[in-house]
Amino acid sequence: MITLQKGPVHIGGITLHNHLILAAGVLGTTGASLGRMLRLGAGGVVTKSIGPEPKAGHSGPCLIPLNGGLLNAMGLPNPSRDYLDEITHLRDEPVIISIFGGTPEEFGEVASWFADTAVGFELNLSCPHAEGYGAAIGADPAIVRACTEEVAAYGIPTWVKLTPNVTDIGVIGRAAEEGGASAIVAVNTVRGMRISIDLRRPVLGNRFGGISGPMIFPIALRCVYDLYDACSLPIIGCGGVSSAEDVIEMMMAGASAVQIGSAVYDDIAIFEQIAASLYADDGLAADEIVGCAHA
Amino acid sequence: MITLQKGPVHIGGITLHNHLILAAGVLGTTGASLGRMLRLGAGGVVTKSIGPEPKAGHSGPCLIPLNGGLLNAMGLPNPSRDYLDEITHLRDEPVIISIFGGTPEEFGEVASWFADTAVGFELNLSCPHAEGYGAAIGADPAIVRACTEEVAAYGIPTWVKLTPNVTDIGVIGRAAEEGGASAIVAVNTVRGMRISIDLRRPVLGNRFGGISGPMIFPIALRCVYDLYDACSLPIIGCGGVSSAEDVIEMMMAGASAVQIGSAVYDDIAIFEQIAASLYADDGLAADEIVGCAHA
Amino acid sequence: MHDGMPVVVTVREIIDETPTIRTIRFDHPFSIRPGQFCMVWAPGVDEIPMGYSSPDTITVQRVGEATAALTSLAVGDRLGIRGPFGNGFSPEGRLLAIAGGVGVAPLYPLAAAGVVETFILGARTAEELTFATPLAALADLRIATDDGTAGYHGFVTGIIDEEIDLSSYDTICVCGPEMMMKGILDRLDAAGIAGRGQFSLHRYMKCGVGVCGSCSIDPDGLRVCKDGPVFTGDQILNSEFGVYSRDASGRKKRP
Amino acid sequence: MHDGMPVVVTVREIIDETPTIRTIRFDHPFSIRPGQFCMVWAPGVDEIPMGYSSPDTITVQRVGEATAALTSLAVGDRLGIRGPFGNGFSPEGRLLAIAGGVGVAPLYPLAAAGVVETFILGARTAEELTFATPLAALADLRIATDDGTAGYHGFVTGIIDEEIDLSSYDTICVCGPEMMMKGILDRLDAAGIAGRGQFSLHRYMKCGVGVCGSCSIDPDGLRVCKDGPVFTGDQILNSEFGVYSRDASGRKKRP
Ligand SMILES: Cc1cc2nc3c(=O)[nH]c(=O)nc-3n(C[C@H](O)[C@H](O)[C@H](O)COP(=O)(O)OP(=O)(O)OC[C@H]3O[C@@H](n4cnc5c(N)ncnc54)[C@H](O)[C@@H]3O)c2cc1C
Ligand SMILES: Cc1cc2nc3c(=O)[nH]c(=O)nc-3n(C[C@H](O)[C@H](O)[C@H](O)COP(=O)(O)OP(=O)(O)OC[C@H]3O[C@@H](n4cnc5c(N)ncnc54)[C@H](O)[C@@H]3O)c2cc1C
Ligand SMILES: Cc1cc2nc3c(=O)[nH]c(=O)nc-3n(C[C@H](O)[C@H](O)[C@H](O)COP(=O)(O)O)c2cc1C
Ligand SMILES: Cc1cc2nc3c(=O)[nH]c(=O)nc-3n(C[C@H](O)[C@H](O)[C@H](O)COP(=O)(O)O)c2cc1C
Ligand code: FES
Ligand code: FES
Repeated sequence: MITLQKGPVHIGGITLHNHLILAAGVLGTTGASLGRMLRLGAGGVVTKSIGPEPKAGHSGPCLIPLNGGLLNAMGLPNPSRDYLDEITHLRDEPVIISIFGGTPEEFGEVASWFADTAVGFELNLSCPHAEGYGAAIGADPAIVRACTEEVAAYGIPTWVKLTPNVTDIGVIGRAAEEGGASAIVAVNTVRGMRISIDLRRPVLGNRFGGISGPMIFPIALRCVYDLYDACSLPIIGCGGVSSAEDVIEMMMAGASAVQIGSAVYDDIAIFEQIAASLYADDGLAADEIVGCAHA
Repeated sequence: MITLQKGPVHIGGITLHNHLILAAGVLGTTGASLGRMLRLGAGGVVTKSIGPEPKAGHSGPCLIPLNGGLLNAMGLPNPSRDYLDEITHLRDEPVIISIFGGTPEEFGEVASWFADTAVGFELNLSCPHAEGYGAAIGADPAIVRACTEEVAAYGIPTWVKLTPNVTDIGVIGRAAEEGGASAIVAVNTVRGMRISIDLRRPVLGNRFGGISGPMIFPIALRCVYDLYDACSLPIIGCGGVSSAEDVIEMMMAGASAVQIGSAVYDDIAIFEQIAASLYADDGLAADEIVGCAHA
Repeated sequence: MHDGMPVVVTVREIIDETPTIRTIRFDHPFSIRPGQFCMVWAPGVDEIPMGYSSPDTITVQRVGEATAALTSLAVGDRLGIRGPFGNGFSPEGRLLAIAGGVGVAPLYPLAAAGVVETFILGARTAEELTFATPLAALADLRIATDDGTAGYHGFVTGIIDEEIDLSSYDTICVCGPEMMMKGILDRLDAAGIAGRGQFSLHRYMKCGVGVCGSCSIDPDGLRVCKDGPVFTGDQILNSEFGVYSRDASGRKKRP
Repeated sequence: MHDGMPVVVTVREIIDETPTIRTIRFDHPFSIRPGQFCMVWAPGVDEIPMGYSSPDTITVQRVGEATAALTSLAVGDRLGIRGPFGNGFSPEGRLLAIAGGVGVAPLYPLAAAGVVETFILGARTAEELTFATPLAALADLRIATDDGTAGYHGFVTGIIDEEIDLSSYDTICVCGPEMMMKGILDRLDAAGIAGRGQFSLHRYMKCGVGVCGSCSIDPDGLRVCKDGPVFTGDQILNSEFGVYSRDASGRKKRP
């Protein structure tokens, strides 16, 4: 197996402890939880997506494990501005604030609360299951560009996270690039649902949800590959990563780093697990393999 | 488990032996193969997609099994007009001719060859990996409508098969409906790829491909559910169906019948297997459950 | 990741325990360890965490919408169950169980297994006492009611202070209102035996399987659904336990 | 469906068998039954079916682009292997193996296993004979060359007619050009023992795992990759075998 050099990673304006970042919304409700994931080996962490108003989220069931993945419709629960308190003790750590909103102005408003302290923002333009939020916005290049501009104006590294549920993800990636994004995160969950045949109704409280975990890995990989051709921004691969091999494969598709979410389901120590086989003293520089499958 | 009544099924203008149809491109290269699948319990069969010119398809690898699915980029290999010979001996059977083309006229040309003998057409507007064909066409409502009109003009039942790789599948479904489709087939494969990390290159000859099998079941189910709300045509659910429970779940989402492709990988007798648990003398009429999860 | 779709069960029996608490028996037993819980899906309403009061029962107190739906179920109705989840209790040696209100539910399987020596059961008033009759046959049962309508007049902590030598027990399993549990933790801590306490915590849960983070507790980020719901006293000393918790949005609130 | 990504192997040895045939040895043995095949990925070119000539070798005749790429590999080069696939031979009793040209490849493991009594090896000319030396030590080897440069002067069917009592064998395993195999099937059929013949067929393959249908044969739709590649004579009597096959597009062509 190919291994990589250990050491701090600089990507999209943010310095991470390693290439493995905790994905937004997974164990990110509290600062303590983010701190735990950093202690457990995450190279950086993304918070739960924070919006302009507190939200309780959808009624349950909110998350159902499937064979090879998770199906969720949390409904973007978040404490809004109160979240500032969660992360004050993590000021020196690579904590990236995930933001969602219904308009560019809302994105800007949330960003303003964190502008003094955040090391970086990630724009959730992609949540596929929150009415009026998320994917509706993330599928329109003009809005993607406007939201990115609004937040990038704070002069803090701004990552834009894309939905795979669009006809052409390259177009959306280019819109983020034009809006001033410093990196692209690809991807959020894939639209899906399941029905309880015994109860004759969708199993999620919200009926629809998003699929994550290994079953979306080949979909996410393809998005990263497409974006590597379409954009010149660094890409952070996300979707189904659960092994060191997956990390290498994402990098060969074009990712400079990865995010990991659902894999904590099987093992909360997944970051250490992956790092143990990913890094070695005689490892390659990531640069040597990022995008090499395009040759 | 819910069971269904046995007996012929009428859907989208075509009479089938049961609700389980062999999906396009799977064991459909030859008439003999289609005949075998009918003998093995398929309620109807869809041919390999036939185009205006013979095509050899992409260079290999063309198909890679994954955990929970298949990744393929066959490249629409087909003998074109010569295919007529393959199916003459199946004249009295529910053999649906799958057609692809680059323009509405090409769809019409291929349809004309089969217009005297076919019980129905299925338009492959959705293949995600054939340059200039397929998804490029299937993502544009105006072209979908035009292709459908062109073929529906022959007065033979015309099913339109959609790609899940679009922002809003309902829009495409409505375009097919306006074009005169008699049923919608949802869905074709989901865009994806894998990379061989040892060889540092995409594992498919075509680099990209389409994912089928159980890993896309929740995605396909969601598309069927959306289309049931968006259109009034009967829907044939396709994507990852591999058990009687899956059939029931697809029906509850809104499918009147299903297509089965990748499940032949594990068991070529899958149609008999599913039928054995799906049908019972005291089974329900399918009508009683089709779309019931929308209540 | 493996199929974790809710198992749909049919209600086979409903037992009125108290005016606000009902036990619901399913047609399907689960393979549980005492103290484990499930996510109970009241179709069309919500999915909420519930301890197993036996392999095929939950015991529900009506407090809001979802519990109202559950306590209104009739025999033959169906609901969805995901579980069992969480660690459950780790009984060892002489065992004291302390329950407040519906907190008796997850402790009952311990008593049913015959491993509880002394069981302290508290409630607001006599008619709210749950499982008192069977518990009397399974353990040395001590009862406390806030209003003195049965047993000791006062809180369970009162019984403890007056009648119980905590340090004579190897394991002290506790479930009930958080302030009650905090009172017991303080006493164990004072006696230098916080580690013998096993507290079944309640926090807002959405996924139940350790992914979403909504049940994480400060300051270590332990997940009540996966690392718990049972924590030893020393795990939760100097934590948010007894001080605050979070609501569905993640905002802090008093316990 | 389980991970079937190509296993990437490194070429450890290259053996020139004849001017057009090379054996390629990998650093990774596969667990095969004689007669099974793999899909060999020549990176950047194509993926094509190849019989295993041993657990860690394939033996390739250069006929076109992909085989040219494979026969140009050097030690240390890498290629991808999916497999083993297909049923393989079912040897039983006295076994006669009949190979034409590179068709010897999938039969060789049978001989290596010591189960072949008589091995008839045919080739166009002496220098195209493959594995003759090791085969001579493993079985009663009979050689035929079209041009008479070695052994019997003529086709393998000539040897059979002149030297072999087919009905004295329980199993007759055959691989080679289709017209040669057809000649043998005709003889077995005439002797009323078509069922003793086991023929390893070649058809255009894309998936190798029984899904795409490109290798289906008329009239029963049997898949050479999955139901075969080895068929008994009675399975392919009255079939397209020896009459036609299909190309990559599915169009029929003469064999
Ligand atoms: C591990 C665990 C085991 C439990 N076991 C039992 C039991 O055996 N019997 C029993 O009656 N109750 C039990 N509960 C409490 C039960 O989950 C809540 O009473 C129930 O969720 C209330 O829902 P509601 O819609 O009726 O009330 P709401 O009006 O929605 O809420 C009332 C209060 O219940 C709590 N609550 C609401 N939703 C949730 C949720 N999703 N997760 C956690 N707490 C919530 C909150 O504190 C809230 O303020 C348990 C809780 C946990 C965490
Ligand atoms: C089960 C099986 C086992 C085989 N074992 C061996 C072996 O051990 N050694 C060996 O040298 N050859 C073997 N072959 C034949 C080998 O696959 C072809 O020679 C090879 O595919 C030619 O590819 P090419 O690109 O070099 O030639 P091309 O110029 O592409 O084709 C030459 C001819 O080879 C055949 N062919 C091409 N591609 C394929 C394909 N994908 N599947 C099947 N046939 C194809 C066609 O008949 C074609 O006309 C086997 C074939 C099969 C089906
Ligand atoms: C329970 C859960 C909650 C999530 N919440 C968010 C969120 O708030 N914001 C966001 O951008 N993505 C959210 N996601 C998506 C993940 O960040 C990630 O994009 C997705 O899960 C794919 O990665 P994975 O396969 O590694 O989980 C959530 C995913 C899960 C499973
Ligand atoms: C090998 C293979 C070839 C296919 N060829 C076609 C095709 O020619 N035309 C088409 O419309 N769909 C084609 N498909 C897509 C299937 O018909 C079906 O939509 C898809 O595989 C999802 O169903 P499944 O999960 O049951 O396989 C092909 C799928 C596979 C696996
Ligand atoms: S409820 Fe989701 S992590 Fe505990
Ligand atoms: S090669 Fe695909 S079915 Fe045989």
